[in-house]
Amino acid sequence: MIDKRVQSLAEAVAGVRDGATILCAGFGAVGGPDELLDALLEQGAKELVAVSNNAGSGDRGLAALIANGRVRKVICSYPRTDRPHAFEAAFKAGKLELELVPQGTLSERMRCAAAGLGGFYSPVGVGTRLADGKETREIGGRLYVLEKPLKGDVAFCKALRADRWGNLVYRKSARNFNPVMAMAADLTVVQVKEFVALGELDPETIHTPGIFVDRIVKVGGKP
Amino acid sequence: MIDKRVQSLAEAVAGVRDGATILCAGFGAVGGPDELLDALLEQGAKELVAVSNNAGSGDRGLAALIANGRVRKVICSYPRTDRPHAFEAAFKAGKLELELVPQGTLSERMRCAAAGLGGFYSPVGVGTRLADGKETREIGGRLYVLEKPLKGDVAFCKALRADRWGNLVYRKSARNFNPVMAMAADLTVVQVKEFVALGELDPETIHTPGIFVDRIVKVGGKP
Amino acid sequence: MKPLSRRQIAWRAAQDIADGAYVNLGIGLPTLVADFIPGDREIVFHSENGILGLGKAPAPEEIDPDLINAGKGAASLLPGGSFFHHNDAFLMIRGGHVDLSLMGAFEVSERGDLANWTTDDPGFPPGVGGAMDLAAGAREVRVLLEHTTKEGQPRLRHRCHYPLTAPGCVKRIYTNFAVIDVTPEGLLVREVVEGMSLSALQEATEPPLTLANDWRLLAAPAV
Amino acid sequence: MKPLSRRQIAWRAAQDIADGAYVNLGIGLPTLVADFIPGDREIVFHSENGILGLGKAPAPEEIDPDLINAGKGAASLLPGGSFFHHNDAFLMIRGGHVDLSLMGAFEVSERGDLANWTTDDPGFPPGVGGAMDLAAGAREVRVLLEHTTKEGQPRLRHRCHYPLTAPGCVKRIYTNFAVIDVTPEGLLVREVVEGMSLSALQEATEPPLTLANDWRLLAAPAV
Repeated sequence: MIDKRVQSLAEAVAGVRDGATILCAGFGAVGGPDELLDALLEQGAKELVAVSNNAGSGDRGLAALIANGRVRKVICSYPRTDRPHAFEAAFKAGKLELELVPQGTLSERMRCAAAGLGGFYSPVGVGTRLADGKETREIGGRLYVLEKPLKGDVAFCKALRADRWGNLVYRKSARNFNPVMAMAADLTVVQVKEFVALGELDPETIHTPGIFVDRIVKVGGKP
Repeated sequence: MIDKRVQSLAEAVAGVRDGATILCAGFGAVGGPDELLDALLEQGAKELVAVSNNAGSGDRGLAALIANGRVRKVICSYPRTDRPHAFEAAFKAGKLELELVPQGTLSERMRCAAAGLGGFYSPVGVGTRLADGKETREIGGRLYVLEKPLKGDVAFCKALRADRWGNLVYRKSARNFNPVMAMAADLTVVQVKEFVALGELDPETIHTPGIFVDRIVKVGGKP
Repeated sequence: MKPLSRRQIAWRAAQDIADGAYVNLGIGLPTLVADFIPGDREIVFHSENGILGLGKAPAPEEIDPDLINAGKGAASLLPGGSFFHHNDAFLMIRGGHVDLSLMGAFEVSERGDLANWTTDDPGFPPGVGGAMDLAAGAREVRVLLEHTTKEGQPRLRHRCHYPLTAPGCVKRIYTNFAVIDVTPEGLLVREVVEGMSLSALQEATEPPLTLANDWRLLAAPAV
Repeated sequence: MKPLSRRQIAWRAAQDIADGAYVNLGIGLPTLVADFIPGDREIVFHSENGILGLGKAPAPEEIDPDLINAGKGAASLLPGGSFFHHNDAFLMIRGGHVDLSLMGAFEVSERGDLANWTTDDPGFPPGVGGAMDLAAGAREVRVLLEHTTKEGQPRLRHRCHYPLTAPGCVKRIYTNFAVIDVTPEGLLVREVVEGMSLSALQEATEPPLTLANDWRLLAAPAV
């Protein structure tokens, strides 16, 4: 019997180790697993490497982890979005390493890991500072840089609905990084608004098949 | 005004040139654009390079193109499926070149082209005859072969429904290679069973967004 | 002399967008372009966070927190629009499926090099977002910018002094003074505002300018 | 001596599949495994043509032409199942998301090299399908085969004589005589059928065999 539902946020984030690479979904304030990341703060893991499009906003979620010194390094495309004071303070204090990656490359590097590939040649970043130190190669008359897979130890995601197999459906632009991050980690933990019975999700329109998902926890919504 | 609907199969296949690389979707007898390929036979293009999971079945579609000497080369994972007599005859007569590619590599090479990448390192085929002549590289202690993008001049696909923007929805396992091939060609032509009004397809569950599609033609179904 | 307002620059750029084009609008000045699309054209706007078919900014009572654009502002979806994940969003960009990327710029070089992601302000950790993906990947890149800095220094340079976003990617430049194409022979002035001489325009521009044989006056309605 | 029937080999392999596993069954002998999953276990079967949650073969009146399995036979979908495209199907395989691939084999070497895609019959252009993807990609590969050829020659070899599908991928071997693990020290016999001595088993096997300390009788019910 497959049942990926867990009963509490604490159970959902159990076992995340110090030094783990965590993939944090979301784009700006939309589609991010704030409650899971708040629970991770409680859980206590530190020296984390956080992969996320933005480096936290306001005072909760990734921003709270950064403000509390739990994050060693951020890999992101755009650190400073709405209310980035936690990131700015940690960065200026020299307490936070930043690896800046073009947004599509960030996504593609995670997919590369998810797909079991060893790397890919991308035209993005060629001739710029972000290609410094990367292998460059001419293919078919165009220059490419070699990009390496980026895999998470844990992915934290957010979806609208899930069934006990872990099949997921998202809502509108809250989908964003969730599907690719859900595929790209050894352990994928998802907070959802609603559990539905097995078979209730249309098999034609499941956005993330349960094979990629390990734990789901219900947050908010109806009790 | 965007309207990708064309009125006839002849119009749908117009302009395909001799020597073109054509991507032919489908897996076995399911999800393949037989009517479009029959129309291509009428249209007369020759010296084609056909990319397809199988090298034709029975006496129509890709098999008919092969039987009529229109195909110079097949790139596929499994040439001989149900009733492969057209392929077998052409191959044994030395009239058809065969490039055999592992199925997932075939799909990934098309995605690579669709995604604008220059190539990728795959663990599949390493240490086998199908890696002969390919660059091999050790990454993180594992061996990979370099695979190159595979782009079509034209993709022929089949879907269940489409709107005038070319948004597509497939049915069950007839989806198969259709989405990746639809993304990977300069010109994407799709036969569908049904046209629906713009806005009728749920934006959450469109399988292939219209950005990848150039022409749609209705085949069969209600008049 | 009648330099264009920012809204007029956006208006002028909008006139060049072909009916049926798939277009990504950068944050800032390019965002205004959406307001000025001629009424007889149907344009599909793409957003890097997984949207095709962005509509106008929603009325306050129609704001949906799960529906935002790349600038993190409230967005709406047109009939025919679709949602997809980040990886597909950037596949569309990098793979050249997005016909046109309209971007802002700090500087453009005579070869079409683009600098628009960082001014290297030491106090600001930079963000790159999707800028490099768009600059390297979109089928065509055009930029909108003020012709000179606040201090009157040219933004069109022999070579960019700020870090590059991508080399050689810009094909057309819209400014408050002129419409200029980047050609293999250098910068070619297509349109210039009334009352501005070529020598005055040249004075505000670092690389040498050539006036197109069929140059016209750059005029825009009061918008 | 009581060698297992083909159905009994499949039964034996089925007993080792853990509850909740994601499993891909190869064509032929492995397909039979689905019939023998113990009733208290929920297994999700994966099909390379874009299906998770394959159910039993449908009754004739329930056959849907759009729903087939990798062997191109009529298939059904369980509640919780999902459809996706070929690229995601192979991402699941290559990325190690499929826990277990059960495959047929012509030969297996003492190092776990697998040969199962071509016998180099000069009259038959070979097909590879998804075999190399599965062999190189699945988290674990186990094979089911007759211990010897029809002529009585061993199929477990020092090295494979047929072209390889993947080197060193096989972890466990189910035959009509024995269950054998591939270990760094060589082939380790876990189970052997009643009445067969280790020397008789060795005679039917090319590489040296070691009997596990905790070896057991290989027995299967009449199925």
